[in-house]
Amino acid sequence: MTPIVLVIPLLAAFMVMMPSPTRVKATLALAGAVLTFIAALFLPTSAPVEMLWLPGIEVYFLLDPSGAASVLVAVAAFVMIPTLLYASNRVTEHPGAMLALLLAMQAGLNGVFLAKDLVLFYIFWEVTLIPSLLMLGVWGGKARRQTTVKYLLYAVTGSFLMLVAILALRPLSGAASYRIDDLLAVTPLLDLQVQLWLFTGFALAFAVKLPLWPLHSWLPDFHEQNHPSGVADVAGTLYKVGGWGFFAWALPLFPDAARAASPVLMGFAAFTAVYAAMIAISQTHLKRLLAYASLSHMGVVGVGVFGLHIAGLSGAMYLLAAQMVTTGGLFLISGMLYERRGSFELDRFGGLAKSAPTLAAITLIILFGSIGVPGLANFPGEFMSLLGAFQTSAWLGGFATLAVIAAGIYGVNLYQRLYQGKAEHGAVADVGRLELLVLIPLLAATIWLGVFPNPQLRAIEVQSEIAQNQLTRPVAERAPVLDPATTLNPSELSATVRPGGQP
Amino acid sequence: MFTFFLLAGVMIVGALGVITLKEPVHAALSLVGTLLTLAITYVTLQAHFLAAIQVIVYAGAIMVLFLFVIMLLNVQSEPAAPQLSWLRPAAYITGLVAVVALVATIVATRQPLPDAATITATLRGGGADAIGEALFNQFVLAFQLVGVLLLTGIIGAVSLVQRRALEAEQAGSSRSQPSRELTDVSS
Amino acid sequence: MIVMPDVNWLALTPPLILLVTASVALLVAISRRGSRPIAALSIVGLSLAAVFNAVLFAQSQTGALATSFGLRYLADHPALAFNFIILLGTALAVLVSFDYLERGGLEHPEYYPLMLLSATGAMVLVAAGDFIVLLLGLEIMSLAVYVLSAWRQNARESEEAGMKYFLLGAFASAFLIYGIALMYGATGFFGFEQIALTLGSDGFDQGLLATLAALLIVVGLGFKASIVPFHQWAPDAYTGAPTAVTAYMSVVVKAAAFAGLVRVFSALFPDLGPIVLALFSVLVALTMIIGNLAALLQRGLKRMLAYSAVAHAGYLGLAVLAAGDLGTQAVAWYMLAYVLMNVGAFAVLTLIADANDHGDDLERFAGLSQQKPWLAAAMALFMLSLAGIPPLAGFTGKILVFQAALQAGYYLLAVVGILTSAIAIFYYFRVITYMYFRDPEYVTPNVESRATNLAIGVTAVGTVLLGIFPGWWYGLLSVGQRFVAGVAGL
Amino acid sequence: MVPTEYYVALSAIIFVIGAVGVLTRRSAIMIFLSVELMLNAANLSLVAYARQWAAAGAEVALSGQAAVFIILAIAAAEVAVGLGILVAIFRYRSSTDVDALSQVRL
Amino acid sequence: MSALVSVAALAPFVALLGAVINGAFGRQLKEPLPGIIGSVAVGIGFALSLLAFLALLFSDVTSVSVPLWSYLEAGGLELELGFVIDHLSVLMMLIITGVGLLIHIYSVGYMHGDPGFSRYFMGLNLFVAAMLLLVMGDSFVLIFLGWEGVGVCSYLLIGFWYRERLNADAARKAFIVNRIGDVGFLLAMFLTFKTFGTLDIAAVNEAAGELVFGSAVLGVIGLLYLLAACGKSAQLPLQVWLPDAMAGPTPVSALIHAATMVTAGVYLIARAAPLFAQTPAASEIVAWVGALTAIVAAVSALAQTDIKKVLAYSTVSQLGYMFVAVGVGAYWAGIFHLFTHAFFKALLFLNAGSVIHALGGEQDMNKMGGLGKKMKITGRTSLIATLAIAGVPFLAGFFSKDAILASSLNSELIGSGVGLYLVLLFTAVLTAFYMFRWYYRVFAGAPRLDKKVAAKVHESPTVMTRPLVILAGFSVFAGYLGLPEFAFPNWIAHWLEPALETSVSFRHPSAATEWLLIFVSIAAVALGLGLGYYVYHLKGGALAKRYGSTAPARLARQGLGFDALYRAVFVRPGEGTASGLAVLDKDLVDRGITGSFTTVGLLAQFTGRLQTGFVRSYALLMLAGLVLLVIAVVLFGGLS
Repeated sequence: MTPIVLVIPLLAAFMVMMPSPTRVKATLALAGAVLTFIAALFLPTSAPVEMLWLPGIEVYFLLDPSGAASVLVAVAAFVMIPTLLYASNRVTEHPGAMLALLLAMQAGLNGVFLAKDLVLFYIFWEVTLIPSLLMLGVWGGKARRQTTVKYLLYAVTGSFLMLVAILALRPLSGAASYRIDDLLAVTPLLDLQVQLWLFTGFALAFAVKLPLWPLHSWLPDFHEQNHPSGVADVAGTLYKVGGWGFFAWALPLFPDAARAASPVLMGFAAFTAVYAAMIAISQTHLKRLLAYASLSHMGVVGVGVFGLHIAGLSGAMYLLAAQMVTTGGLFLISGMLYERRGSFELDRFGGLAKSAPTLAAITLIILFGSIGVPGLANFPGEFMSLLGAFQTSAWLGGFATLAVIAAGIYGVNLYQRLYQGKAEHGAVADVGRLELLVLIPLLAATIWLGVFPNPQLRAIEVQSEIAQNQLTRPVAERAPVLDPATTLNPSELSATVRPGGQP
Repeated sequence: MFTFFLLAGVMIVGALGVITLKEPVHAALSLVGTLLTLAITYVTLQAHFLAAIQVIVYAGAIMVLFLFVIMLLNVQSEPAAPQLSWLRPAAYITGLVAVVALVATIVATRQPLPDAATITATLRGGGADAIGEALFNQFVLAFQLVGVLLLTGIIGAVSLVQRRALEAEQAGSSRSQPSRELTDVSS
Repeated sequence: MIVMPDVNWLALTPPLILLVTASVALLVAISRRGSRPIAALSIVGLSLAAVFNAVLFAQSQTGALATSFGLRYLADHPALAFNFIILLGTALAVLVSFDYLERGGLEHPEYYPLMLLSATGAMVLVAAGDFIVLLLGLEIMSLAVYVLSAWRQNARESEEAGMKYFLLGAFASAFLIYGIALMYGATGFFGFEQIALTLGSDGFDQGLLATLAALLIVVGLGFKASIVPFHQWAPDAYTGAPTAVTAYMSVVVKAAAFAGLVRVFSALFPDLGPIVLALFSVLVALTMIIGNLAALLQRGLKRMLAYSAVAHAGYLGLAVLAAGDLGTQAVAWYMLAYVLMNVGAFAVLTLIADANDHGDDLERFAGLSQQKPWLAAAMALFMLSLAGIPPLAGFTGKILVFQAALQAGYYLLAVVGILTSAIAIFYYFRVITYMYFRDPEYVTPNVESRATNLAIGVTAVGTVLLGIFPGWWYGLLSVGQRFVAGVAGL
Repeated sequence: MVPTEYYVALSAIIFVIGAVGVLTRRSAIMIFLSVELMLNAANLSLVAYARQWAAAGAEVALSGQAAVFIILAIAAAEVAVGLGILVAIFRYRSSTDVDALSQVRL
Repeated sequence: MSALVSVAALAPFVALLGAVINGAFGRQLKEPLPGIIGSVAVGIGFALSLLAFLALLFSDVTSVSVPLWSYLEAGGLELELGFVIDHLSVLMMLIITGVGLLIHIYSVGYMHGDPGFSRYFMGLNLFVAAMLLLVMGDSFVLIFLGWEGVGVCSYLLIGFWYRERLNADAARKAFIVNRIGDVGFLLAMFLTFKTFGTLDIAAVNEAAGELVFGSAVLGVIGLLYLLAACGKSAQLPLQVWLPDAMAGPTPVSALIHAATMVTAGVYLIARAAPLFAQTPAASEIVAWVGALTAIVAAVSALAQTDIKKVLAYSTVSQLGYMFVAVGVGAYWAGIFHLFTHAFFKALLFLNAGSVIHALGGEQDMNKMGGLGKKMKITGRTSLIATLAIAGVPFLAGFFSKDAILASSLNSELIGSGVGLYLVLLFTAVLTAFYMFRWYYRVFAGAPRLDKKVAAKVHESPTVMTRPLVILAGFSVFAGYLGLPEFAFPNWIAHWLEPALETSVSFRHPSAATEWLLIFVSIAAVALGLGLGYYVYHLKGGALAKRYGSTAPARLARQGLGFDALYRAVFVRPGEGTASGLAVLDKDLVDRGITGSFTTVGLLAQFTGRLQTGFVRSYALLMLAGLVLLVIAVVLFGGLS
């Protein structure tokens, strides 16, 4: 049942690519998205699938919807529905291809979340890059090529280093396979030094994608250059899964290294959060502003994750899900504004609340959701992330909390420059029916996620506990130690148990 | 021992001649000399059949082919190289180092010779019968493959040198023009 | 006294069939004009050889080891797997040549026979059980390719390609031969099994000489495999040779060379101590670095692919280093993937460049997605696969290779490999950038070639399928009888 | 008798001279000649080692000499192809200078 | 009984429903309808609150918990949302819904004809809902939810007339300054959680009692909550936003920026009373912050010319009193003053609104005067409110202010309260003075109105004046709920006791001393009023004119220059840092990382040069490569 959330979007993507009228394509894509979302709702009750994919190096096709994955998949699938709806109406050049790429991206993303085999995870991680690159390169703005290359180099350099670490993992640890259970049983036993090396490989990949200062500079360009409709930015927002990588893989796999690196990484994340929010204040380009804002959120995600406190872990994942809705929504709104003004320069806006009150109201709610106003989507995650971080390091957690102020500043600045004051550049139309259809679900999700976070959090918490257990278990209790001589023979795994202690 | 050094001296001089003499014909003849000396060396090593083959096939057939081609193509002596002037000294230095390294290795791994009687008994003078036995027992597959190799060489050489009129026909007509600049799309 | 050799005819069928096909094709070719029937005949021969090879392959999976002429011809499991790769590569090259020859005015009758002979040599090399047979296989393969490289006469690049390749090839062969001679001096044998036994025996004191011999042999084989610093012929020869020939030699010659390297490394070198492996690992690192860096500079796609071929030699070298089962399987697996994606890329190239192979600049690819969407999509697929992006075959191959290297403890080398792969992404992706992110600058020639399209289709589908279902080919590789010198006890 | 290493050392010297010849001569045909030197050097060492291995029996010893025979054939085939290429090029170029064949670079 | 009380939990949701209806459909509705919807929603809330109050009053139940739904049951937080309705929160609910109801009704008249009529009531209803959450929340998180909620509503309503840049700026400023406070709240919660492992208020209060008296961590927590309170309640150093917040519609100022929201800080500290009672250091700082704010704001109020700004500074000043109260541990007195202040300050603002309404938007007191004759109800109720806030005996403000003064002297939580007492006493003089000035300049004396305006001056409609009268009534009588305890029954202190039970004890001086103190404060009020009478009535404002343009007066008019100071110290450098970082990010970080890629390009150039094109150089490389390999073998060994 689980792979269905991959199969539906992929199938839809293929069907959309077949020659047919745009209307039909749009319907197909939308149907695919809706079905995926419905399927995603059944994920928590779905059984995992597992089969040997690459014998010899023991890679399994293992998709497991338990834990945070089901939440992230569902939220991403939800955000995808309005995004596809908007894309099918607003992307005029090769709409079919754009829809297909969005769907393909979704499939890859779902894979990233659901994969419980490390190599499989890497595959999805990497493959999702392609649609993202194509969207940027084909539909992007003037500097799209340079931006694409930059994005590519950042992403690939990081993830390739992770690949080395992944492939070195089994030979070093003697894990029976790349399935997470097998890995978790033995990787914590690695020497700290080895763990640190491997962790660094993972961390670089995730830090680029998170992104974390100073590996973030692809992000503003990426968003600035993407298609003005903003749909590609939404996809990019969904794809900011560096935090997930840390949460689901790097931390539980290398607990000693994670603890050792925690202060440093927290420092980077806290700095990112504040730094990006500060920069967002001075941006005059709508999408760049949103990019930096989103970078700041990612800093908070990072702080939560690196704090290694269970509240932070759960909160960071929740924030990851919530920002899909809020940041995604804001990017779509930026697309709508662009459609009205033909520009992203904030100087060209102002006073729009008069002529477009509904758009203003919706923007305001989603924007407030984005800057972490309680009762709206981002707050629970942000609160728990910072709270968790604070439990670990009061100073770094406290420093990261300062981003809240800066977020307030850029948030209200943005609103003022868009909607308040006199409409010096003339009036615009208020939201049309399509836009309302696009925004209402996002609005609803913004409120739902802010008011009823608990069901989602409970699902996330299951996985946070796994990570937490790995991180706090004393060395001796972590796992039965395997005899290196027999480690590559899975059949003997259970038989050979050496009494505790590090080898 | 003296014979060896004499042969070695001639051989080395001949070899140096091959790589230094300006006139191609001289160089080729120098190689012929070297190869003949080598044939004599084979005799001293109790490889009589090989010595004969060396003279007949190598110094005879192959070298004649070479000379023939040199004459046919009227290969002139090489003018001083305008480019790559650094290459010659580099080559000499590298060569010198290579010689030292190779000889050092070879000397370091020297082994005592078996006694003369054993040698004579085993090699049987390196006669045709002895070689033939080896060729048709251990080397029977190789021997067959040599056939394939020569076939390939012949086909290849023929195909290069003996092209049909086909080419002349097609050379003029069917070379398609490079695509023209795209004006209608870019404008 | 001459003893009747033990000839296992079945084991010999694949190369024999090719040899016969080549001869028949030659006879047919001389008597009639047009190369297409000969191509068809070649395909038939290749298919037949593949069928017999499949029978042998199945046999070796159930336990039989098909040897012939003592242990001088070893059609063991990996060899048979490489046979498949060679046959596939040759068949694809034939398909690419099908219309290409006519367009370029290259329809000389000896073309397909030479290709088949070369493939025969490659198969001999793969199955060689002693150095003399290996050498002969290599020479048969090479001589034919030298000629094919210079196939387009009166074209500067092609002449240059043929001549450079030949001169350096002969030079390298001389090293190989001298190495074989020294190996004989050190051990007294040419056969792998005896050499391995001798090297591994107690009291063996010719280690230094054997190591020197091994190095010379590495030079000879490394040359064919285009390992740095013996690689420099490759870019020039690949660039100059007619594209269909480049496609052929970039895969078949390389496959055979690596099969030889794997055989030599896994059979002999373990007994030579770590120094050879250490040195080879340095060469592998240099290969990955230089291949990828130089490819970065190229504007012409053919030359870029040539350097990429060098780079991939580095990745294959990683697995060779790992030797052992994992390494051998990794090389064989990667090689199949490489055949598919590389031939595919060259096949696309034949449709973009003009009949003289000119006009393969990146600019020619600008906006290809608008003019020829399917062609562009296929090319993008090949580029992504070559770059090692999942879930395509190139990626799976890469992880197998890296896994093998890491398993063998080559951590630093793996890191070098990965970092250079990141560089590679840049130049592969640049092609995609041109195809998809730019507007057209030239009219792409409208070449109708069903055969080439078929080749592209097969390689594209293969690249995807192999990537998504890697277990199939890997499973075939991992279960079967394998000759291990010195251990087989045959 | 002259020890084997003398012969092999001589062969090494000839081999390297041949190799240096390949590097220094500019005419393709001269390079062919140098390659022939290298092959003959190999042959010399094979013959020398064949005598060395006499103690190991005829099969081992004579295989060295037989290999020379094979290598001779290889040399012949190479020469055939090499000269073929040379002649083919010469038709259009009227030069055997390999330095002129340096258009494809970088 | 508990069930009856529990029903009051519906109040915020009813208000929310009103907001949603107005937000979604308000623009389609004809004018008074949105106002009626809004008023009804708050009215229901008031009725429910009253019901709950009565239920509590006539039963032994002191506190009722109403669980809502699970909110953050993860990460060890185990947080369920729930309301606590006890003697403290029910009082706050009454103030919020009661005063809120009156202001809603008043607004129907005040906002008549405004194009954003429905938006206005949506904002107000939303505010009431959020404010109710704030006071009813049983955990710090829920309080924070309301806390930020009221901040957002405040932002929306200050910037209600967003087309004027100044209004939007003011709203932004309020939001940002509040956010600074919010960070304090967040950090306080984090530290609370770290210390106590829970964010449930009752649990925290209980656990705080078990901690060592005066422990450092409690002090830090207290100070962080104080920072939050300072933000919301406009105390030093975060007081700067409130005067600007007068940019919003006047009823908004009355409800949010006078009666309810700004008192949230006081409420917060009172809620966490057991915690603060354990940390004398933090408490003393709270008190001093309040005292300093009181006097600073009072001084600033002296020189204001805007009818609302005077009231704004006065609010800040009065909030300072409340902070002193909760600082010295007299939590009930803080709440008591909050309670009375809600009435007379709301009344003052509504009166100001009435005046502004009558003058067609004029807010400058220099263009008023003598309005009491034309606007009888407004004038009279203003007088009552002025006297009440000034602390004239027998009016509401007198009792509550006096309770604070007395507590500050008698508290045993802090050291000597004499300093605080004197500051507050002096502030009382100033208060009486500037309030007299305010009243006199607006309602008495000679009219200074523009002629056009003067002709149109009229009393406001009934819908506006009725609330004035009601509030005036409360301004008079509310104080009798908390008569001085030494001689009279003090209902409110006893009522609040169960909710504010702490370990703080007070000295009980003799009745004579108490009486003396009362007379001293009466004297202070008299002094202030007398001074005002002297300056404005007897001297006819000549003194004010002479000194009105001197440097100290200008300084006072600008709120003692805090704005300029912050602009120079925080805003400008902050903006500079922001844009500097932006440049840095683009030029340094980006190029630094991207630059490493270009070095790869240079390396590539180098490797490209190896490929010379000359076959002989290739051969040389092969030979050289081999030689190097051989040398390596010779050097590093053969067979191991």
